[in-house]
Amino acid sequence: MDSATLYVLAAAVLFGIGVHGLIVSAHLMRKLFAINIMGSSIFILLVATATPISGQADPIPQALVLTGIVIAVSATAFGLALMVRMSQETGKATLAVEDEPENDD
Amino acid sequence: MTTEALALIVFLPLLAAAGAVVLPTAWLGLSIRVGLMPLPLLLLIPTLEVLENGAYRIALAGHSAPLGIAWQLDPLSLLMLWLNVGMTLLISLHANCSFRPGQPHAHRFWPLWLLLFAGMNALLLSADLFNIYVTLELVTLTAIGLIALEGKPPALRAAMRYLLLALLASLLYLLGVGLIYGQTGVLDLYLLAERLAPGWLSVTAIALMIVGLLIKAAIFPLHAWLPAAHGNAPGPVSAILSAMVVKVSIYLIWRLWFWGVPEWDLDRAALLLGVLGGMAIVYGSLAALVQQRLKLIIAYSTVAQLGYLLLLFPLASTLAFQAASYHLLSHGMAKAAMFLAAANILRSLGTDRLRHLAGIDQRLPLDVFALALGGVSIMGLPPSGGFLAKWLFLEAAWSARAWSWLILIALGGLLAAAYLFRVLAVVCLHPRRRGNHRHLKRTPDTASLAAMLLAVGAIIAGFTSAPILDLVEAGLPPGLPR
Amino acid sequence: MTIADSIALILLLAGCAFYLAGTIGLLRFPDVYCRLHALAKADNTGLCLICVGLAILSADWQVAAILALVWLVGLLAATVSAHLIARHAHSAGRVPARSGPSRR
Amino acid sequence: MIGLALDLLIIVSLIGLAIQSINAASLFRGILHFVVLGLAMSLAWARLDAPDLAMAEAAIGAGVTGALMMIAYRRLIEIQPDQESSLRPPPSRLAVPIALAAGALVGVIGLAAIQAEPMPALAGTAVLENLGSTGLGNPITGVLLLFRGFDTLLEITVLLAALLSAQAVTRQVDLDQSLTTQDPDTPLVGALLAIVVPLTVLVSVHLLKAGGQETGGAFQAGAVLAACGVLLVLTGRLGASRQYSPLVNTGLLVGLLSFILIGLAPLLWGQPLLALPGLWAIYWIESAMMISIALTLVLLFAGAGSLKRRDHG
Repeated sequence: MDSATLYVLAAAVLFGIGVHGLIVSAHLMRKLFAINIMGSSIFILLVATATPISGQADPIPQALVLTGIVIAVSATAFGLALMVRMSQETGKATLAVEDEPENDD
Repeated sequence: MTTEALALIVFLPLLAAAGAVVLPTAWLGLSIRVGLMPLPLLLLIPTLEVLENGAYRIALAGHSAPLGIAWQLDPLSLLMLWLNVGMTLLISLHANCSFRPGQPHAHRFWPLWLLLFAGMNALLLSADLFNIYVTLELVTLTAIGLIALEGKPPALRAAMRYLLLALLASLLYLLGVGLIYGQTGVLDLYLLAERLAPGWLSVTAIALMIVGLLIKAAIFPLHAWLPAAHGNAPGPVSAILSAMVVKVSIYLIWRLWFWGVPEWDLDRAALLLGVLGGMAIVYGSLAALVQQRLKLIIAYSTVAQLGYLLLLFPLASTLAFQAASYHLLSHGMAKAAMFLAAANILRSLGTDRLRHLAGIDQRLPLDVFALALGGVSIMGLPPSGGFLAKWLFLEAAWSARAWSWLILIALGGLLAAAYLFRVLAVVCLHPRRRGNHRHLKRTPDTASLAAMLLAVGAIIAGFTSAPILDLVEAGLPPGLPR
Repeated sequence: MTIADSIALILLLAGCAFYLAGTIGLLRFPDVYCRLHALAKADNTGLCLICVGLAILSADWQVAAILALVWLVGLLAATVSAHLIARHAHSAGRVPARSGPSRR
Repeated sequence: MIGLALDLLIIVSLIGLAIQSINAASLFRGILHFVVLGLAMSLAWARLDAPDLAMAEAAIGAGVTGALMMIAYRRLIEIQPDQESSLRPPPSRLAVPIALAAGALVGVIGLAAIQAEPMPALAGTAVLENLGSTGLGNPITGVLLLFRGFDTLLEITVLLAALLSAQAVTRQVDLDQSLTTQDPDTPLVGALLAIVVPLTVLVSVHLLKAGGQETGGAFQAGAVLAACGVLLVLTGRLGASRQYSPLVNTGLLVGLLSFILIGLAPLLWGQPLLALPGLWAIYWIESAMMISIALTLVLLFAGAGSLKRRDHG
């Protein structure tokens, strides 16, 4: 088994952990962890499955992942700000279903 | 000339957004004007080019496709660009009332608004799958920021839910892009057709991208985030979200489907998407029928109307393509008009609960009229753009002998009529109509005017269809049956 | 394996042992002061040993200089942060544990 | 063999840290595990022959994200000290099967992608072939600035959009609250800053310059510089401010503006859009982006629209 395969399997496990965390976590910060973990797993997958070009790593997937990392951080930063504001307004940092009558004004 | 014009169409709003951030507040109005006003004029140049010579392609930085990123403007993207520019301008007219420079949220609103606008233009021009991912993120983040802008708890919750789902969707899309790069070695959408063979891996890649886009487009059963987000956002934001932002995701699915992999045999997948569309129509309409708030009714109506855009996949003909494009256009205008009118009503009344709306037609006649005109187009009553779109859909279903779709389209129109007449009945025919609403706040005239202009546009679209339908026909994907 | 290599190896292993000790201390010690003590001292010694080991392995003055810089910066950061944490704990009224089970 | 063992070690810690960051007993521990997860990710990138990603992950993924999460956590516990008690997540019987299915899907896709007939990576090959003529040594910098520069331009726009959106939802009243503790300053902090600040600036400039030829670039450099800014905020040298500051706002946008203007300029003399005129343009844009990225990240951390200097002893 080579290391690319190992990392692909790791990506699979991480993705599963992320999905699980996204479903079961109530706290929004943990949901953000989960999304970030899923993102990382996909980044690993993209780099690990890239075909080397005559012995050199393919720069395209790495450049894409670099862009992806920055975008993930941007979205996370905004998500955190949103979470803090929600917590200020409602006292809770969750998306609990019960306190959300949809017809609320 | 065309290259310069397209460059400005993307970069002028970006520069204006930068100006709105960096310049003192006194200059905000100028930034907004610079970023928005010249756009229709600029768009004329590429329009002439496309009408004359067909699709126009630019290799950015001079590096052609496998190496660099390309912009491609064809009749369909041209139509979408016009729609985006036109509606953003009209809605900005309305936004200039609620977010006039100097008012509390104005300096937060306009930079995001301009960035959203620039992001949409870049998205519509881009021919590169990864570049599209970046533009999608730009559009999503600005859209969510705009939803949460006023900081009301329901809007914050809706924004958060939207953000989480949108991030999930982006990841699925990105995974698909990565797999496609592994399969083909290219990222250009228009190079896929010849390079992507239909193995299970490439099918999975396309499927992942489509699922991601379906989440962003809020297609049933992935719609859960939309009503709360669109129903609680500030008025102009709801309008642009429903009119354009969700639709570009479906536009991208069309691109992938008919331009990216036109050779694939996708009948069953097309049927599945069509069924999803049908379920969206029925579910969205029924849900709209039981809502108690005007903006939520309109938001659920968006869920329903988005379903029509998926009927293109099973019908897959020239007529269906014209129908879907025309539906996109007329629904955009009608829905924007309705959201703006609802925003005006909400603003002057303080609530948009249905039971408080009785008799509002006497106090806010212009807004109620815009609401009604938009409703006429959504229901598909003649003469309106919506009528024409539904008629074309029916014709497409008829000539394909697709009776079940035919029935569905007719049923959708009836349901739309049901939920919209419910609103109009409360507003105009309610017995408690006199003596209410002493304390109305005045709506600014331009705010009503913007709603009215969009509503009239949706009606006029019923008369001036020929050039637009010709444009769509000129931009049909290769190999589509009549 | 040359003598230099074996010395480097021994240094690296010793560095790892110090890190292990520091980490065990972090996990097992009863209060914040003891934990800081374990981290700040053991880990910095470990870092020093590993830097020296790597410098010997690289046999290059430039690399050795950079490694020395790494150690110095690490030392500085650890000193100040340990000081600040201890100070904060002290002003927050944390009393050093005399004995008994760990408190949180 | 040792390599494989190292990979296994990294992977096991990745998985363990991921589980812990989501399931740790307290949210604070979750954050710590998440930060360490970022560091483990950066080791993984190094093993996957992606040094640029390793550095970006360590600086941006672990460093900046960690700082942002810590500060968000602090703001949360100021509102509600007990962040976990009210949260008994409803037990979901579907969670485990869904997670297993999703993980399995990703695994199967990944394995299939590895085993698939290697296709010629046209774009990547083209990058490596064209790199020689540009004067750059690092293909990733080539992709990010020259060949796919528009992606990068939009990427810093996304970062800006995130900042603007975050500012839009940040409540304005509590800006003046200090992020620093009320403790009087200790002499050690000043001494640390006197050494660390110049050193960090030096490192980020080095990273920026190195990016042309080897590992490094504007994003890594910007993140390192941002760390310096975060330190200044935490030690009370820089404070959040509501006052409009032309200097801060210009710094915030200098990267995007430089990129757009230098990208539009070639149109004037008939060159393609975004065709950067020479290496100086790359270094200029990267330097400007570094400043903008650093400022954006510091402002995100401070949760403020602007910054001001503060006297501190």
